[in-house]
Amino acid sequence: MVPISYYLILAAVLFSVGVASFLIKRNIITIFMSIELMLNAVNLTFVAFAHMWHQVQGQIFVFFVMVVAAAEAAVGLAIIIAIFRTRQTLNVDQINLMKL
Amino acid sequence: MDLALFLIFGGLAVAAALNLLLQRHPINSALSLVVVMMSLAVLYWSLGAEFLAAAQVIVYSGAIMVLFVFTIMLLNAGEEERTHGSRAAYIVGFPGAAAIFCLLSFVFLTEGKALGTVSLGGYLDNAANNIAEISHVLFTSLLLPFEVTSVLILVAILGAVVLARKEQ
Amino acid sequence: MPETCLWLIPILPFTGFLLNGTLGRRLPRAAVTGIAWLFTLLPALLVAYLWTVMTGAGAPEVIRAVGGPWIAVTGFAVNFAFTVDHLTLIMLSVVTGVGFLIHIYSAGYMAHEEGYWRFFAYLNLFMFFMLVLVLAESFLLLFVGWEGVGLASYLLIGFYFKKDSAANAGKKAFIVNRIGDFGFLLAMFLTVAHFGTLNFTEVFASISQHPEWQGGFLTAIALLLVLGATGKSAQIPLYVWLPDAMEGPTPVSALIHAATMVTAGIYMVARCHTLFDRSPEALGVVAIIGAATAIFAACIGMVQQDIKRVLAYSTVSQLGYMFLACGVGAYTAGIFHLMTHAFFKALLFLSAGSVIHALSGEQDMRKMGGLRKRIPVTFWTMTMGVIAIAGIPPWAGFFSKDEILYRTFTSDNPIGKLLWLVGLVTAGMTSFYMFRLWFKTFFGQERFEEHADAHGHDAHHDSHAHGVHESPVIMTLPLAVLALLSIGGGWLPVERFLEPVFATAGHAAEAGNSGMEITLAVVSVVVALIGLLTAYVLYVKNPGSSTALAEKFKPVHRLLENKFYIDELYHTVIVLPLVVLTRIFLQGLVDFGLVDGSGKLAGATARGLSTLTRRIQSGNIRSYAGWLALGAAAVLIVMIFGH
Amino acid sequence: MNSMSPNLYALLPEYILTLTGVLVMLLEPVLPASSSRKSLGWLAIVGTLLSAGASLFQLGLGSIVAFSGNILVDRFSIFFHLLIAAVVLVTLLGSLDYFHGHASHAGEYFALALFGAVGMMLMTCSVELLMVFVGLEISSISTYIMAGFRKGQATGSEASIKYFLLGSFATAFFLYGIALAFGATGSTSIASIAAGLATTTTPTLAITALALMIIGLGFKVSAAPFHVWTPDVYQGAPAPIVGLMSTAPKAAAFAVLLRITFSGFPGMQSRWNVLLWGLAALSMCIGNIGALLQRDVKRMLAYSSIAHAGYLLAAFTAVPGDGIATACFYTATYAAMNVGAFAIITQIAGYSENVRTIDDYTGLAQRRPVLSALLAFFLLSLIGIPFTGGFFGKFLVFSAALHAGNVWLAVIGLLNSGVACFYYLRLLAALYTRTAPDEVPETPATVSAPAGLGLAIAALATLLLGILPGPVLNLVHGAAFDSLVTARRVPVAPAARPVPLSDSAIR
Amino acid sequence: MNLDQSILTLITFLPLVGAVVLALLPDRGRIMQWAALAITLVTFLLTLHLPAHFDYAATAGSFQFVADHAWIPIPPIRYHVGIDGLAMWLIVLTGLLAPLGVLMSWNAIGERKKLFYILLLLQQVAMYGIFISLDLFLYYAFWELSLVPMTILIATFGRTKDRRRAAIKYFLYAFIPSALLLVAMIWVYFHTGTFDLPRITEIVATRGISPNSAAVWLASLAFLAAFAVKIPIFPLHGWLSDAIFEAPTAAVMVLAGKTGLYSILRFSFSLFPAESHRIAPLMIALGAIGIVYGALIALVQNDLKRLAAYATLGHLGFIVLGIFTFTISGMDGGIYQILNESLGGAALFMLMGLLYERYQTYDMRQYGGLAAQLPWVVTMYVITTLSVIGLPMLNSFVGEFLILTGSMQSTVNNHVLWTVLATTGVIFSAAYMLVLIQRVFYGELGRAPRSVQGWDLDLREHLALWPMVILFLVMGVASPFWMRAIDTAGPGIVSRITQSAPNVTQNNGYGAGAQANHNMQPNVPTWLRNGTSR
Repeated sequence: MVPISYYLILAAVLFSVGVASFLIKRNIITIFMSIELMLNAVNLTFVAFAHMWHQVQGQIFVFFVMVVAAAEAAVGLAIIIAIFRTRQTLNVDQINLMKL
Repeated sequence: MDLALFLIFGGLAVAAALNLLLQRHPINSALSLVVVMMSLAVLYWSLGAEFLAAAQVIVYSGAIMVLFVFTIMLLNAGEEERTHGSRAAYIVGFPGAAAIFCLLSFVFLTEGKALGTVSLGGYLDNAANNIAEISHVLFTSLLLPFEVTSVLILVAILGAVVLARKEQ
Repeated sequence: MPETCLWLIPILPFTGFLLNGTLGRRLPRAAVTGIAWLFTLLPALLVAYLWTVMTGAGAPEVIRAVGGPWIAVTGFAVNFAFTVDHLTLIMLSVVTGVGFLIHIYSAGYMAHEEGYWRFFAYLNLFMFFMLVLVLAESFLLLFVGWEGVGLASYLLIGFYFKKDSAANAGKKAFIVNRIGDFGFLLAMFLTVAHFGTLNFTEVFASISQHPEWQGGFLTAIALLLVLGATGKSAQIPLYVWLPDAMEGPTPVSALIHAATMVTAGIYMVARCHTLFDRSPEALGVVAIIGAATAIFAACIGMVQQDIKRVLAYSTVSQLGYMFLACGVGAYTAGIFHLMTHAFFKALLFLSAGSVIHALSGEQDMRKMGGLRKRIPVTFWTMTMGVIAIAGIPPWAGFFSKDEILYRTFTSDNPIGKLLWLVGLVTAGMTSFYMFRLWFKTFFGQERFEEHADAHGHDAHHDSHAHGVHESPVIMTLPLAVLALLSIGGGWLPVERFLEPVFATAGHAAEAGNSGMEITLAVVSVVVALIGLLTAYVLYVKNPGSSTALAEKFKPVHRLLENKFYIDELYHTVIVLPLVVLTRIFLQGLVDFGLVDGSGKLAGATARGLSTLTRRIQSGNIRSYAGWLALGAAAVLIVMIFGH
Repeated sequence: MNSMSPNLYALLPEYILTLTGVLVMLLEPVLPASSSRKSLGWLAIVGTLLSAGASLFQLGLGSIVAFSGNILVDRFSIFFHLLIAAVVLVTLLGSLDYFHGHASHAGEYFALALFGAVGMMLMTCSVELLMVFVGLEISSISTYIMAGFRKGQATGSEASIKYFLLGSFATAFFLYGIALAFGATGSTSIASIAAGLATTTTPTLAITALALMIIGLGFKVSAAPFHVWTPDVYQGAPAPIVGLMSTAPKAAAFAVLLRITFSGFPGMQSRWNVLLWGLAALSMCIGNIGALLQRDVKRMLAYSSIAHAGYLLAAFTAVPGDGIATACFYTATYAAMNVGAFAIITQIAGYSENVRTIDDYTGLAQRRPVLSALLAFFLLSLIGIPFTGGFFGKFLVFSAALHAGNVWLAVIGLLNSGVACFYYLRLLAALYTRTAPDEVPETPATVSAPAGLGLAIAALATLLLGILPGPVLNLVHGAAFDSLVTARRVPVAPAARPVPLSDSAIR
Repeated sequence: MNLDQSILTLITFLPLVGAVVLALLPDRGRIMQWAALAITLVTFLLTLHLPAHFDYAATAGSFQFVADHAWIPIPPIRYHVGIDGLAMWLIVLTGLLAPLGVLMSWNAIGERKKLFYILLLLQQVAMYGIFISLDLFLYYAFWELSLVPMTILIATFGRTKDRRRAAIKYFLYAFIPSALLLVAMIWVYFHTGTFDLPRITEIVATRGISPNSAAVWLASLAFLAAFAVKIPIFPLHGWLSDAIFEAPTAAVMVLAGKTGLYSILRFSFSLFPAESHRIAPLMIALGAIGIVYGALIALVQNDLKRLAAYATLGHLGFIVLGIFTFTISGMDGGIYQILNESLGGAALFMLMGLLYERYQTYDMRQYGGLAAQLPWVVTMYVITTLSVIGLPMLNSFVGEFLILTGSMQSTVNNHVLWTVLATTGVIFSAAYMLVLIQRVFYGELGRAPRSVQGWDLDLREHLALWPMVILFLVMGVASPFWMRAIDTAGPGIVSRITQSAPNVTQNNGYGAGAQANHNMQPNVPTWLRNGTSR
């Protein structure tokens, strides 16, 4: 007998923690992980609504999000490797050549 | 029962998420993220998405997170230094994040009544298989996205190759 | 045929101007002279022809020639139109007659100047505009001439443009005249606003039809016209340009700044007598200005040492008489004096020119003296002029001046008697300074240097600076003619001749109190003789006494010598504040501060905002995410709560 | 036509591009490592041309609904297909010689451009948010990769990582929006959402959903305050790719935004109008003011693109028909002039981009009169000088805004275009300044024929959109009509909300 | 096709074709100069077709040489061109100034000639376009376009280092108010459904643009502001002095004045008659102040071009004053004065350019005593000066006289004060121009002529200047030749505006006849009225 809104709020909490984590973390990889966390929060929302609407479409959406996340991870981590090669650091605070 | 389940695994997810945030070493953060995903898998299951629960464990915490850990290892990323590159992140970012949370929660709570509640287990009254249902929709009405995903993956592979390969 | 004459009279000198102006540089001097003479002589002959047409029984009082439109918009038009009546005829005669004589004289005087062709081109141009001025049938066309003579005057004063003083004088003349023109223009605008036309005939007819119009806007128009006249006729407060105008060649001073142009103001007032008669206030102003100028200029004239400047102040003073005459409604007397003045003042200037010529450019009377033997013709002609201006009968000046004083005395102006007294005193002073000039120049010791170097502004005679000599015939002949006119001019029946023009004006004094007239005449002659005697005592009998007197009344003398410091006053009170205020307030504060500054301020604001915007762009991903989060929150707030 | 034909015809351009892309990928390893990859570029160009041809062919077919209602090919989507194809074409033409002497995966570059185009095209013709999402990801990921193509340069990979991280961050918001929309209406099909909104019991949720989607798309179109990534990424990424990614993905994102707002949430226009009004005004102001002091040309144009996004967003506040048509038109003009401007920068700056700041451009007109004249022309169009597409686009957009009564937005917008003159003119004036400094960075000597062709296309398009906009106007009005009217022909899945499960569920 | 229908199009776009031709020709020798001269001359000859075939009997408000074609379907924008008496002479004038500008640039522009002449020709296109357009959109297009060549001309061919700044300043000043103009135009379109000027005028006369009078008022202000800056009217002249200071002679000749003034006459007065009437007191005041202000500041300048810039400001003030009096004299005189000002200003700038070509400076302090060396130059200067300061029998006098006459007749509050103030302009203008003449030509030989040997006018310069001088004289003496066309337009504008103004007794200036009309009295302040007492 859990209200749907509980799930949604849980998702919101996770999403916000993801956002906060993006803001706090200095390591690019961890920042990327925060994005994954946000995506997971969204997934939870999808699943909750799928349950509410008795629609399988929501679950399929989550499935696609996973695929996309995988693809993004591949590309993202490749970019991270590339940047590590040129800058020898993973600290975002030091990746600010371009500003103003 | 379902409330307990929600509270335990919801709590675990939040705690793990916070841990991700607080840990300094990327490996620890990665492992925390795995915990979050696992907990969510349980919640998926409780919402009647058995297939997703499995996929979450296999694909997400299995494949994707392994990729992360692999990269961390590859780049030999150590503990992050607490550099102070950004004041805006704290001054505007946190209020922003907090506001997002408050606003979303506000919306969910005001709409809470209309949203109804969750019953444990599958919602499909006709007892049809979750996986069967998904695959039916996936290969009929959502066939195109499924097919197009191949292009997406192709691009991702291409990108990974281009970016990660060393210049001659 | 007479109508054609009207067109031809101004156009001929203009043709001369065009010919000399465009081709003159390449023509030999003789040709230039020929052209200039021809195109001045022909109008004079045409004027003579007009005399034959307009006098005699049954002759037309007015001849009109109306040409095509000059300015024409819906509801308002000004045509090219000339008209000749008796007033115009007199003016035409003076202008063309004196003008022609001066042209002849100039050929001798300017014979060795650079820019000979230029001089005659300008002179012809002047003739053109002056003739347009007197022939004009409308205010606007009169204004054409009015401005045109100013232009010619400007060009001729600045003829020796290499000298700063000459260039300055020309500029000053033009600008001061422009102040007068400002009044003239406003008068015209008001005229158009009230009458819808600028045609003399129509304007005056409409005034005549409305006897109820008195003062009011007519006063406004009249006073503005007076402002114009004070500029052109060198009256207070705008007389300052005329003395400086003596920087021009002497024939120019004679023609433009004595005989013709400067009388344009008087002519204009006389021409508009219908208007002025309706505005006693304006007439009063005219009279007061006239009297004040007369005595004021005479005062200054008494102590000047430059021969031409004495004559210049004398001109201002005499013009004051004419103004006074107009101001008391004695237009006829004014015009009469205008005419006689043209004769004797032209004579005086030309004679002075001859003196200067003889002395190779020397103008300072302190360096003259005893010249009567050396240049006898000039001496005798000049003597005629001096007697004429001093007002000793039966020379011309006596009649006209006496007429003015008499009319002033008998006028119904409340301060008429006072004005008369002023005029009388001025007459005495006139006599004094003219004889002073006469004595200092022709009598006493020879104070000049025989081989004077070329200096002073008429100073381009160096090629023939071979001692003091009489001028050639070409110069003395005009002098002789003018001397005759100065002697006999007073006997001309001008008053009767002008009667048709001023029929409405000359009303009161007709009854003729001949006894009083004779008394007043005797008084004025006595005063003139006193002036003569004083001059004799001071400059011939006791040559040193004048200096002693000057020493005794040093402050007064210095004040007079410095022309009451009027130029300085104008400079400090008007010119300097204007320039300083313009620089500081208009250019500095308004233009640079407000106009430019507002743009700069906007630029600085934009720049400041830009810097602010750029500070968001710190280059740090986390900051960017922070901004994104904040933006997202803002969007959510707007959407959720923004109704 | 048999039953398969809609599915065949509907995605013909995408098929062609995908096949060409795959072909390029297959041929790449076959070619010797040292040889030029120009032939692959030509192949890609041919593919793009074919796909544009296919789109034109579709124009004659009327509206097609295909793939169970996931795809709607109408004039709206065809317009954007053509636009994207054109942009890709110009970009490919301009970058054929770009990699000359720099062996940097030219083959992959062409393939990625094509795949990216496929993603963008799918975005514009999808009426199912899942499909949109996948398309968006395809286009995003390919642009992330292309942004980092000059790996050797630190700025290149930095641009890439910034774009990637922030892009994924924004995608999460977009996704969240879709989730909430699904929650509010029980469907992720735009048509069904529109239908579901009429009966929804949770309007606030729907509004929130829209807000989140606008945030996500706002990032993609670099509307303020989601613009922060733009200057850095444009500065760091290779010029031809900036030309591409500042136009084509933006156009696609705008297409999606148009679909979602006007077709998906038409009933709530009064609500999102306010938001987009604000975003438009803010984007214009921040974009223009931010650009004022920029010295790096690409960075300046990045700010300019933010401002242009603002102008475009102004169209959203108009009445629907006007709004869509003018937004489409503006997208086209913006694409033409911006891609042209960046194509010229590509030519001037070359691969190494030594010519970067305004000072570097000083006196360029003396050395490169034609290129300078073209750049001046594009700049003038960006300013909005008449007889250029930029002017007419702006004119239409602000007409539309005024028509809807948004006088102040129009005033803000046009005043902004006044402010914008300053920085465009600074570049323009620098180009035409008489004397150049002594040390001038070397620029490539000649413009290759294909690049010249690409430039000519962009310039001609900019000009024609300005002086003879008639045909395009007809097309965009048709597009607006289609997207508003025929979109209703898409089957609406009944999103029947089950009986509340509160009691009966536990048994 | 009938030439009358295509002549305007031909005139407008011939320079464009010319620009393309120039772009294709090689920039060698004097090819550019000759080609540009040929093109501008041919265009000028074409413009002469207009006065030759103009129908002087046409009713007010009708247009001639009209061409009207559909252009853009939605919104309905037409290629609608045509002229009336107002525009005709402006076009001819523009045509005349172009070849003269080319002649003046013959040697002055030594490098990048191709660019220069192309821009000059494009500027021509824009100006013709402004004068012929009867469709608001088309007009606006040309209006904005006119900024571009000028800006580049200043930026490229400016004299000093500050040229870029001056160019940008010019552009921004003109562009930003034009943005508001565009808003107002679109607003008008949505309330009338058309961009077509004659139709809008009709609508204005019948039902008004919109019942919302405040909005109409704002729209009218937007129109006026854009035009006022372009003219410029005091105090919006911030760009003028810098732009003139920097710009090359040929560009300065067409920089200020006529397009803005024409636009006020054509658009502000047609679209917003009542509002124009309402703002007239302010504009008259600004015009009058501008006259004195410009003249005074000109008086204290040391730089020839800055002097001319402020002089221009003053002279433009006259025109503004004239057209806003809404009297026939003021209107006709104002329109006529646009021609005079353009000619006089152009001549002045040409003459200054001549000096610059010889001595490479515009600083008056460097000059002096040139009169003896350069007799023709000084003659031209003096004649131009006389024209500029409004000597009768020269062109400007006619215009200024009519303007001030109209101003004295107008019904605006304090019109007498403003007339008086404006009339003082004749004093100051004489002052600064004569000072100029004196400082440059009279007195001792200055520093510049001592170091550089000048030369008197050559044939080319004679060719460029004599048309001007002759026009000064002819336009001063035979003004009806020009006024005939202008007078077909001016009274129409006046009556439209005076009729639209609600609470004002109508006064078109003059009564039925030229005879004194005592009914004029209400226009005159009480203190000037016919006094009854003595």
